[in-house]
Amino acid sequence: MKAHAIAPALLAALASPAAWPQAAHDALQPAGPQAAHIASLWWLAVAICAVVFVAILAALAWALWRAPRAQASTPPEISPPPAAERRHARGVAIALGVCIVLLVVILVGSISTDRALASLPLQDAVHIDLTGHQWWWEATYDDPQPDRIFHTANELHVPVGRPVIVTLHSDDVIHSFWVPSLDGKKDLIPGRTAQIEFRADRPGDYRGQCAEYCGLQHAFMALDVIAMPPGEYAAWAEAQRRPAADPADPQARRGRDLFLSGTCMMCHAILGTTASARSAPDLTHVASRARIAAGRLANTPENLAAWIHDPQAIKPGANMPANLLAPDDLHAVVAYLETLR
Amino acid sequence: MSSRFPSRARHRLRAHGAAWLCVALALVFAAGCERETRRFDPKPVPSDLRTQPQSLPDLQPGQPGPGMRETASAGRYDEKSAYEVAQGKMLFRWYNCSGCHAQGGGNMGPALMDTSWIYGSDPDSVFSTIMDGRPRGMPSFRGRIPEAQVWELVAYVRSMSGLIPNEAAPNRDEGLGGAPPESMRKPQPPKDSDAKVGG
Amino acid sequence: MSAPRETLRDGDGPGSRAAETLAMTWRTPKGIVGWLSNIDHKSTGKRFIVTAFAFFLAAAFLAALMRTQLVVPDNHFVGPDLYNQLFTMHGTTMMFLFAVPMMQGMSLYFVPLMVGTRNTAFPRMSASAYWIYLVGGLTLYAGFLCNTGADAGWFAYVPLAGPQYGIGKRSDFWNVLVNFSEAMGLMVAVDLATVILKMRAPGMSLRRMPIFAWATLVTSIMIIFAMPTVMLGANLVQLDRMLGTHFFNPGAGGDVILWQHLFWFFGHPEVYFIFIPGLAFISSIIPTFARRPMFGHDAVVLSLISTGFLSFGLWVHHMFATNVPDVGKSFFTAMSLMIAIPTAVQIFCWIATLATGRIQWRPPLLYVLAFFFILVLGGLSGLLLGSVPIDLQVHDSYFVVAHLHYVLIGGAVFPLFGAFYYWFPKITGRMMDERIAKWTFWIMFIGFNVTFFPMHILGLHGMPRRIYTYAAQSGWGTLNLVATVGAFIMGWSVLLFVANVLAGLWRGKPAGENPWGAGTLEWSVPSPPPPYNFVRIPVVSSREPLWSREEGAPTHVSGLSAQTREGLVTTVIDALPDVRYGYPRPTIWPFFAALAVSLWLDWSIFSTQGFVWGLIPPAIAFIGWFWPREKATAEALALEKAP
Amino acid sequence: MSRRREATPASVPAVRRGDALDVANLPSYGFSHRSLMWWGTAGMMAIEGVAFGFMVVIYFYFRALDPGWPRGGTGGPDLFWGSLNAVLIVVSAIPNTVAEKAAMNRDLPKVRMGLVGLSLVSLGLCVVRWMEFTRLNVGFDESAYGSTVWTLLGLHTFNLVTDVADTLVLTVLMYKGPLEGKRFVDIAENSGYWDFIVLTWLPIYAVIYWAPKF
Repeated sequence: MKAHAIAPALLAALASPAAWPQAAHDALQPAGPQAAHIASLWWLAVAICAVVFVAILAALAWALWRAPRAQASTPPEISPPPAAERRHARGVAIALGVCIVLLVVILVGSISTDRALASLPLQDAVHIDLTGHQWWWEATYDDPQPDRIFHTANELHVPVGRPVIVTLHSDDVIHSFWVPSLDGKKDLIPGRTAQIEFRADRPGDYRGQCAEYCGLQHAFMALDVIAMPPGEYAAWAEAQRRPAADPADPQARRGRDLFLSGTCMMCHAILGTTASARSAPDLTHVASRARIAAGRLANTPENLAAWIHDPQAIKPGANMPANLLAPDDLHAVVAYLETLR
Repeated sequence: MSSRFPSRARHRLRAHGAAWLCVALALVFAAGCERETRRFDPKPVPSDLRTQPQSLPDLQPGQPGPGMRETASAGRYDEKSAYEVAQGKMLFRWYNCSGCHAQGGGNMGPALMDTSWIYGSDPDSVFSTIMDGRPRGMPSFRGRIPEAQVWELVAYVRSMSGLIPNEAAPNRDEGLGGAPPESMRKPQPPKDSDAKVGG
Repeated sequence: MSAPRETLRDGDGPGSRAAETLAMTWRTPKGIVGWLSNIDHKSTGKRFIVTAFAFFLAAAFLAALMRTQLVVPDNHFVGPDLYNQLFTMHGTTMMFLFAVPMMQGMSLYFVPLMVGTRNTAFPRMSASAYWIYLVGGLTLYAGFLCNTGADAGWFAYVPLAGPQYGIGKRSDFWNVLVNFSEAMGLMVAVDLATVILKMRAPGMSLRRMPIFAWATLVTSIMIIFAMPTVMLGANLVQLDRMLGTHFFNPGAGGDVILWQHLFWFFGHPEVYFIFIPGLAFISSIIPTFARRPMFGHDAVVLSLISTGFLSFGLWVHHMFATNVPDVGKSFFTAMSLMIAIPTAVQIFCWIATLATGRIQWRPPLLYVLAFFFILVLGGLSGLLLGSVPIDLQVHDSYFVVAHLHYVLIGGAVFPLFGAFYYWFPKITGRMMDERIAKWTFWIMFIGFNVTFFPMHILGLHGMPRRIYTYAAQSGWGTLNLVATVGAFIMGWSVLLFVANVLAGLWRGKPAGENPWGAGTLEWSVPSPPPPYNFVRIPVVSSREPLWSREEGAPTHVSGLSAQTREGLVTTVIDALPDVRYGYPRPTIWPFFAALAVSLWLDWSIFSTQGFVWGLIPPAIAFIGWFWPREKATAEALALEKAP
Repeated sequence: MSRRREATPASVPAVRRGDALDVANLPSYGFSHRSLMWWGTAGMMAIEGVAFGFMVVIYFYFRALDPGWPRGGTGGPDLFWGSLNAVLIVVSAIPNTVAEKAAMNRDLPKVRMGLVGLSLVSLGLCVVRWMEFTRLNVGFDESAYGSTVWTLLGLHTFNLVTDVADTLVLTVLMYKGPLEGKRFVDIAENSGYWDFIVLTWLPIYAVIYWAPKF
């Protein structure tokens, strides 16, 4: 593909819905116990609020309907009849009492939901270390055996039915971890460590996005949580632990050499090669991910090429520089990256 | 605003006010825009340098390499832009420049926050130092770092000894304190000695 | 006469010699210097109102640009860099340059008229505050026009606004704006609190004080306790940026969450500085248009006071997603729910007032009725946000954008527009067109709901705030399109309002003193009020002095000098006459002082030297301001009487 | 309005004349809370008190948060200059009270005496304050601890210097004129503000100088 042909291709890729398979991100369609607790509290509180809203508007309509009309010249009623005033005062007091009772209901519901959220069983949990960067997510899957630890970026795979404990750090500014279908938010705060626990009960692709304003590309700091059956998860994790294989295809080999002798390896790491920088996402298994550029683009060869060629056209302000590679060099690099499954 | 205010005076006031406001705005504008530009798309200038590795042995330290046409004045370099300098500072960390130069105080490599510049303090010289390397350990980053980023590094390196406008230089960074922030450094007048070494 | 010297005393009605002399004594100084020296609270108030409205229009324009950017997915109308400046400028302008100054401007104009005095306690300070505010706002916008618009959000969280990630001078402009606007807010608050406590007309005991004055008192005191924290915080950030201190540097013992505490300790009460005056507009308008005194007056006043107190106990509910201990979270949830109670009391009292009154269907009332729909919805979504688990889902999503606009527009802007229609005749002496007013209202009401209601749903569907665009596949496109359409409908209504104001100024029907038949003192003076406000200071014997008074009680005060600007200080609780007070005369020094302070603040953006040396001009200006003048001293000596 | 309510607390009450309440014989100024300036000053003190309070809170917030506290500060500042300041500032209350009492009695010579005394002591305080900054034993850019003590001391210094300037201006005014009764109120208010500076120094002194020892 010629360099100048990339831009239209990129636009076409962005426009096609297939580029971004529908990922769930709906707080009211929970896929796990945490989001489900919150959703049921939500419906309780919304029901109460709806009743109150309708009642207040009905009272207002009643008041406006019953009061006679007047002009500016109508003499004001200085001392309304005390009996009527008392009656209305009673009405106000009763309405207030009802409001207080309803507030207490919401409070109790809120506190008990909080309890429920805190009591997610955590046996046999998957431990993930998640670090926020401007503007991508670095994930480290912890393991008691150091050689079984592995890194990935912008995509968490979790086993269905097993709790996940995510430890949150930030490398620069404050970010916030938010996957609406699974749980509420937790901030990633520089200098502090936080933790969030959740469980996915249904397999699926749940989209998350940074929820704390973090600078230029806050809009595209997305993250996918892919819940898979335990067997598939184990296979995935095993694959992620393996270093990158040497490519067999000559074009991909050339791509690898370009990667390692050019600018790419200044920031990216590929396990099994000399590239070991950690300033940018780990690319050891980049081809296995559904999306690139922190959820911005579907992971297709065309998009990958467009991204490498001119990331600033896709995510202005992102920290990846434009790379002026000759078209066949670009293809070679893409071919190499496509082998990193 | 006030109906009691005589209308002629009000007009005069408005005219004067507007004129002064324009002057003031123009002044601030001139100073502000330069500092605050964020150029996200420094499109690489077509160049065949990247794909054709240079034969480094031909290079003399301090001499421009063959085919090297990049100069600060060509418009790719902007040390008045706070954003470019800040990017330079980030890249200084990312590319592990501090591995040799520490935070500018020098370690294996020379200090960068003092007055002595072995190979010249002007942007073009610093650029070629980074691009082509220098004897005794400074590697060449040609082909490793895109030119636009090298210019950002140049601006940052110069800010370390206060050679760029303070308004554009970085403030203190998050993390353990060390040297005073670049924006507070007094200019260290360069005592260039590149003529001696290069000649 | 017991007057010791030949002094012309007031006490005679309009047309008398005393009245003519008062007009001479209080006349507005002429020329440009006179215009800059004017310290009449009504002029200062009008300046605040007009300037704040101009900033409102500017911020609304920025909002229109943002909505245009978000109208379709993957839009390239503005890039992220400009978009970030747009929403930061929008929020900052609305909160710091529109809402607070607007409410304070309304109070500056009306409180002295409502409590029956001739000027505020420290009119020079308020005049100076206006100039500080104006220069501060222009500084922020000059920065914006020079691509130096603040871009870290109106909440300016560190480290994004800190020394390393807040690149360039953008955040410095923001920090300095905080100094400008909070200095303004504090100066006006001290002035207003003093007027309300010490300068009420004789007989206007606290129990007879209008609810609007109560609300102003409550907000002024809240401002005095809340604004210093954000000012302190912004200056600590500025020290971090300028001098390399480590307040917000976790690497050196600092903490980034500290800023959030400092900011929200101010930021939550800030919402109530805006909202409480909104409530007070409603409490002023409803009795007039229901033709009866406020039902449950005391309960409403107590509600305002308790809202003020409770609002200081809510700040952490903006920070539930940080690591807040669980006990703390429950406490702040309880507080967040509790603050609904005083508002509920007021809502029920208003409904009772309407139900037992006789209703004048005029435009101000229409805006108040919109409040019931919009604010109640916003308040209820606020309850949802107060609950920790729900907040963790919807926090920082478009749900919050919807909520805060329902609260602030429903709770403050709609009542404010009602207040504009209500008091426009008083300020200008002319009526606005009621038919256009009703059109404006319906367009605004529909536009508002079309804009902001869909945002609730967007938030639940996972759309975070402050994103400059979104991918088509997110499924957020349709509702964003609807919201943008609504925003433009709303924009038209604001333009229609401006047209109505201009038309009213140009050829509105003359209003007369009291076009709505209202009961508070501001309606007892001509429209627009003369510079001295009252030809005779009234003596008050009821809550609605124009509706009723006690048989046989005195009606007015006499014996104040008509030749100098003299007024009356009364006691705090019962408003018994206590001391005569010589009001400050007009002078240009407050203007100079404001310029000097502005110079210092603006200089400090660019230079640490400026931060130190820049203090000298203000010091000189303040000495010039306070140094007594021979002529004024001689006049005061002529009237002097030792305690 | 009832008869009882017409009585005023002033020595000469407002009198009823027909429909009017005549106030011509009310005093033209008053001290303490009868003066508007007192309320304005109280507002300023509240504002600054909040700032001081929060700065102290920040100090302990950092202390609670950081196990390495106080970073860069070894054992806290030297006690000498701070304690000298504390002693001097308490001493300054004497001329200040003299000035205040004299102002309330409109006793110009005594007011002058008190103000001159206060000016001298307060200028001395400024010198001592300068020395304090040199003996904090930590740089403002060394750690959050250093930044906090410098800022806390700086805030108080800002208020101190403002009121010293105010006192000097009033002293000159008392000699140069023009004078009227209200100027004595200004003296009393200035004294009140000085008391505020004295009273805030004591807790701030304790925090800056003694908190690191515990």
